[in-house]
Amino acid sequence: MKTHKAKRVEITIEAIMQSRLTEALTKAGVTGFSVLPVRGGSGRSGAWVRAGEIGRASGMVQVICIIRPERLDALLEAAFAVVDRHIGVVSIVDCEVLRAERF
Amino acid sequence: MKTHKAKRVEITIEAIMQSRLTEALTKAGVTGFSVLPVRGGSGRSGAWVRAGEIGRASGMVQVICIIRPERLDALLEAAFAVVDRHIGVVSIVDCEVLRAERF
Amino acid sequence: MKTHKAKRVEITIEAIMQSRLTEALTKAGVTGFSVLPVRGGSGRSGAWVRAGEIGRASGMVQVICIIRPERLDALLEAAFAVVDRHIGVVSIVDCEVLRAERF
Amino acid sequence: MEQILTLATNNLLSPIILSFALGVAAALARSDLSVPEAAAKALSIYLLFAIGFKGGVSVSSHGLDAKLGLSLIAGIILSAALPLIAFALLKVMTGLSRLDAAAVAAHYGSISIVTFVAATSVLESSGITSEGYMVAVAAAMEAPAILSALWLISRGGDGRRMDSDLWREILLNGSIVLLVGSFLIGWVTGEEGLTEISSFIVAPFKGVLCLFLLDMGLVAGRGLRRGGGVLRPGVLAFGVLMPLIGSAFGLAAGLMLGLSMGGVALMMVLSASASYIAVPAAMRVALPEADPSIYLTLSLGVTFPFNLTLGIPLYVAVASALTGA
Amino acid sequence: MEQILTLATNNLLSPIILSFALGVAAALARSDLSVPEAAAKALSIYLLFAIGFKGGVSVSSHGLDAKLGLSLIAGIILSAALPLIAFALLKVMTGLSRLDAAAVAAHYGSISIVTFVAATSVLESSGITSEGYMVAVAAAMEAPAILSALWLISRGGDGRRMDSDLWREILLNGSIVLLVGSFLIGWVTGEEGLTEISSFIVAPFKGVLCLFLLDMGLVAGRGLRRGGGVLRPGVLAFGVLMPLIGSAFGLAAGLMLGLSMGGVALMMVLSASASYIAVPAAMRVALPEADPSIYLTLSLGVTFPFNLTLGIPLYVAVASALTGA
Amino acid sequence: MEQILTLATNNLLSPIILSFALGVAAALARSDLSVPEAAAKALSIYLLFAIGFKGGVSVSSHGLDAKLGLSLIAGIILSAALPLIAFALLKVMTGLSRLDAAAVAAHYGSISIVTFVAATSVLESSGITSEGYMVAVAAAMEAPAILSALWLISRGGDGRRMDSDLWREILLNGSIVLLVGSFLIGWVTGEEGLTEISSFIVAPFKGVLCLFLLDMGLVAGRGLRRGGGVLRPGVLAFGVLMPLIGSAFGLAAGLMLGLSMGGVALMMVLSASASYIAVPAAMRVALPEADPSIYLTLSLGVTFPFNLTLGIPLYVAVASALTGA
Ligand SMILES: Nc1ncnc2c1ncn2[C@@H]1O[C@H](COP(=O)(O)O)[C@@H](O)[C@H]1O
Ligand SMILES: Nc1ncnc2c1ncn2[C@@H]1O[C@H](COP(=O)(O)O)[C@@H](O)[C@H]1O
Ligand SMILES: Nc1ncnc2c1ncn2[C@@H]1O[C@H](COP(=O)(O)O)[C@@H](O)[C@H]1O
Ligand code: NA
Ligand code: NA
Ligand code: NA
Repeated sequence: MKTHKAKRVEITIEAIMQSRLTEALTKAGVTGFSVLPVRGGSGRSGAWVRAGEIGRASGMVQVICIIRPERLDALLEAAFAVVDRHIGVVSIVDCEVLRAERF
Repeated sequence: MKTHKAKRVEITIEAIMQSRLTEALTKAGVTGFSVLPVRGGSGRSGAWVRAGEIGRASGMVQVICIIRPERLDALLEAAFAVVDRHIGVVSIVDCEVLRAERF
Repeated sequence: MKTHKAKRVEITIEAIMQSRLTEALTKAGVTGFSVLPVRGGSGRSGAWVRAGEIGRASGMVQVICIIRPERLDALLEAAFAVVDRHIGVVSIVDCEVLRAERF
Repeated sequence: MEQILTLATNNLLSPIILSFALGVAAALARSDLSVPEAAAKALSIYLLFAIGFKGGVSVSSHGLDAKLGLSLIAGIILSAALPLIAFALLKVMTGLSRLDAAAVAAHYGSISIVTFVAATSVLESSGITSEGYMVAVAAAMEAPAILSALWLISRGGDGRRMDSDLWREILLNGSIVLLVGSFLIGWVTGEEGLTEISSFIVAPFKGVLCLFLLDMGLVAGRGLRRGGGVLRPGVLAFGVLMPLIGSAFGLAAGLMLGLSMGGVALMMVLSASASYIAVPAAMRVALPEADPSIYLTLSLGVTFPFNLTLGIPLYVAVASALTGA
Repeated sequence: MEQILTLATNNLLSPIILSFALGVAAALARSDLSVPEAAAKALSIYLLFAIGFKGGVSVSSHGLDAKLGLSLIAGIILSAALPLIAFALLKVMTGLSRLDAAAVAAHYGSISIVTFVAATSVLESSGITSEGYMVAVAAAMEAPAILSALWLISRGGDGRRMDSDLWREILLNGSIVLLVGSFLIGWVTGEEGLTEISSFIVAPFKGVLCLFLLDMGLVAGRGLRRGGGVLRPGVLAFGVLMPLIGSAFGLAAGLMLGLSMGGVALMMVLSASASYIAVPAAMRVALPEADPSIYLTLSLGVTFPFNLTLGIPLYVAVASALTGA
Repeated sequence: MEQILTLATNNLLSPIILSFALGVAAALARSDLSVPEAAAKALSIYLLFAIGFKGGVSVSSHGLDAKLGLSLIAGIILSAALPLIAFALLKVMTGLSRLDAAAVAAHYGSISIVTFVAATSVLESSGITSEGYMVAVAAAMEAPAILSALWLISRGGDGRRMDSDLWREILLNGSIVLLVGSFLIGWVTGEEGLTEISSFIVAPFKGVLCLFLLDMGLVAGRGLRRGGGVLRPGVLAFGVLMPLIGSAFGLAAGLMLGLSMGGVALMMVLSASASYIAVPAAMRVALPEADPSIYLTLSLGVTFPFNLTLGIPLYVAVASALTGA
């Protein structure tokens, strides 16, 4: 089938920062994203699991955006402004998408 | 280690369509997939979160299939037939896998 | 923005093996990973869903590691030693990351 | 009239309604208060199990009323017929497309089980009894409206297949199965079964309902905040008018069947209420092009609160006036 | 015989069993009814906490019976020995591989705590008391069977290391820790502690058990639908025969220990029941090549329903006949 | 003194504390026992709803005390002032950086609602009543401490903007909204409302608290296992000393306000307790460079258990001695 080049950006960020990130993305013209739960993890700031937690201070989520390649830079700049002082990981992968008109 | 070329297809689709999609994939010869929960997201049809919802009309899931490159087209056609009239996103990434005999 | 080459490794493994895997990864020098829940799936060993389950014998999780390319082999060997006799899937994707000093 | 006002005030100041209001207010104020999805589902399972079980026990105690069969048929007819009226009304009152109008119409033929639960709890507080099999009628009214809506669309030349999967999904919908299943369990085990588990399904029932309505308020408030804009005045007016029309049909059916005062009130409530579980899910599958933010916001954000706050006391008052009880 | 039939009928028509049946039926009919994983786990935590606590309180009230120690030892021996019998039987009755047979055998030495819970609730309904420390015996019987199974495999030349992680995982398994922990808490706080929380752990207990069994029914039904095919007649027969054999050993142990009638019945139930939490998890780690669909379907889809419906009344009747109570 | 010891022993051997201890022990032993996140959140929603509601009902029964306003103001002042003392103390006792010290200080000005809930349950067991509006005071004390901490940092030249989003997040924090909302609902519906739902929010309350504390124990134990190492002796000592200092200020405030003995005790408890929900979340946003393992481990792993086990009985005893009740 006909596919189109795009970028898949995956931002693992503290749950508490999620709304700030998605607002920044929206402002930067990102038209779609999905938020995945993360159960636990480990990094330079230690290990964590969400099980049994009621507070919102611990734990990360994954925000996944698929965008046209030409919009990548705007997205990264917006994301970086939010994650800058925070923990978390931003990764970018080349991908192909169906229905390019949606991005 | 020895790795083998494959494709990673990620289909973000309405939760209510999940079984229809996986059945179509199975019919198209896809031998394995995993379904990831999605907590929320945003797109052309608006923003949503799953928290507190009991109905099955809102919310998406991610179906991830790793397949041999030569099977990609069959998979995409099967997936497209299901998602066609529906919202959601299909993306494809080149990947490498261990234990190629499994795909 | 300035990005750096890295590898995104996604290991879908039985939930019960998660701690063994992450310990092995840590021993192999992997400094960070995230664990995503999986709701259900299907493979050569049959189909499964987590809904309603209280036992720990069924179900998979996804462990995602983003690492520098030069560490890939050590990671794969460590992962393979754990998943070898077990079900599950290991896939590797080329990616770019921000803030390379974190990996 | 005075009775209606008293009932309405009592109702408005009950913990149940106030919990719903708290949820709506918190969502509109963008508080991060939220009930986890798993907890909300667990609460709904509890409520369905309890209400079904108690209905079954009541049938087992009062013997099988000959009217059960007729009431089921009446419910099915109401569910199938109300969407036609709703559709006609929508065409007149609003500028909705055929597709959106049909989707909305389906919701108003079908029922909202929480509205039903809230109504039984109001009846109980007022010491009014009702036919236990009304839960079965509720279950029977879930699906027919969907067929009517699809028929409305196919008449417009836009062929939609009801594939057999969709059929099974609608009829074996989790909430129907649980409601009917626990109704049967209650029926079989009777008062004795109820005694065994009443400190679980009777005593804490209202409190659980409060938390559940808190959650419904949060979801409804969130929907209004996001989707409120899509509702033009005509659509909004429909969301308040249609339950009144529905309740009138329910009233007629209840009186014709000779139901008790509580039974008539519940028949009105069922007819007046709009689905927000079974029908939206079916619409997402069968009419994916219809806009969910219209039907979900209307059903959950307008009609549900209307019925909960003003509708139920009104229907109870009317039923009480007309059954002369 | 008549007593067995009455007990069995009463049992079959209790809300608990009917809830399980509803779950199985819904799953087989492919309804989308499901209990969220988090809710199912929460229910199981509640049940373990409540049953452990009540056992501890009962020990604190009746003083420390000298038989506690002996009962624990008997439980451990039963758990370790039954897999050997099960394994031999499987070799005779079925064509399962050594690995699959050993994995299945481990399940039958270990225990199912829900079966135990259901049995205590049947005993309570019949006004039969039992030794409070039977919960401790249940906990003690969880793990030894796993060792026996691994020993069976290693005898076959196929060396399996029980790494220390696995040891810790099995012995500090969440359900063992919660059961033993709440048993100790109940013991320490006694009747006074029970009074404080009895409206939480006693009153709603049976109702919670209904919802939990609804969920177990859904999971079991789903397992049967998917994995039912792998169960050849021989394996199926084993799933019904082995609990009877196990219960006979439990009976002998209970009588030798001089337990009360309720205690004997519970010892039979423990011996007859098959694990579906601790052992499957251990097997996935230690014997990943064994086929889970065999042991899970057999334990949860065949033996659990058998014990729940027919087994428990039978064991109670036999215990009552032979203890002459 | 003897009274303190008796209270402390009773307290230590209550099911509530023992459940917490079980959780800590299980986590330290690396058991896989865990309460699902959704279940833990559901328990906390229940507790907040119940405690708020009961507080409101109590206000509605005893009339609006003129001291409510003064108590709220006292609470706000305490919450804002205690971080300054905590910060000074941390600078003296520990080698924490300004940032970490300010972050820790914020926690000790704010409050822990579970500590409050546990204290009310100890008071109830001892038949001591207290002002219903103390729940409102608790809510009022959540946020001011955060401002003080940010002010401490900005004084150090390190400018931090409190963006308006953060403001809204803190003030409309889910737990504040639920607590205040259910307080108002209880106030409006009064005893009548309580009667309707007391078998849900009163009867099972302590039992639910047990399960919640089991979960808190698991989380605290896990925190100690992972983060215990970061706590130097000075920091540890602070975690025990600061609650005592806080309670002294709470005592002074309570006596000056002329609160009842129960009210004074609760004011002490609030001042002594350290936040582990609202403040940590705010710190992650506003001071991301501060180390969460310090403030979380200290608040949840040290001060919370200290207050729960020894603090509460001590504060109650002191309040009782000084109010002469
Ligand atoms: N290399 C990585 N791969 C995947 N996830 C990571 C990685 N590094 C960090 N994370 C996630 O981000 C969180 C914070 O990481 P850190 O900032 O390194 O403490 C971790 O707990 C993980 O959930
Ligand atoms: N570009 C995107 N990247 C990631 N997820 C997306 C994207 N667009 C849409 N989605 C997901 O798909 C859902 C439906 O999208 P849409 O059809 O655009 O309304 C959204 O709510 C997201 O969860
Ligand atoms: N090709 C695949 N793509 C994605 N996930 C897979 C794939 N194969 C297997 N899985 C996941 O791994 C589990 C075990 O697979 P298997 O070992 O093939 O039974 C499945 O139930 C899926 O959750
Ligand atoms: Na209706
Ligand atoms: Na057994
Ligand atoms: Na404080």
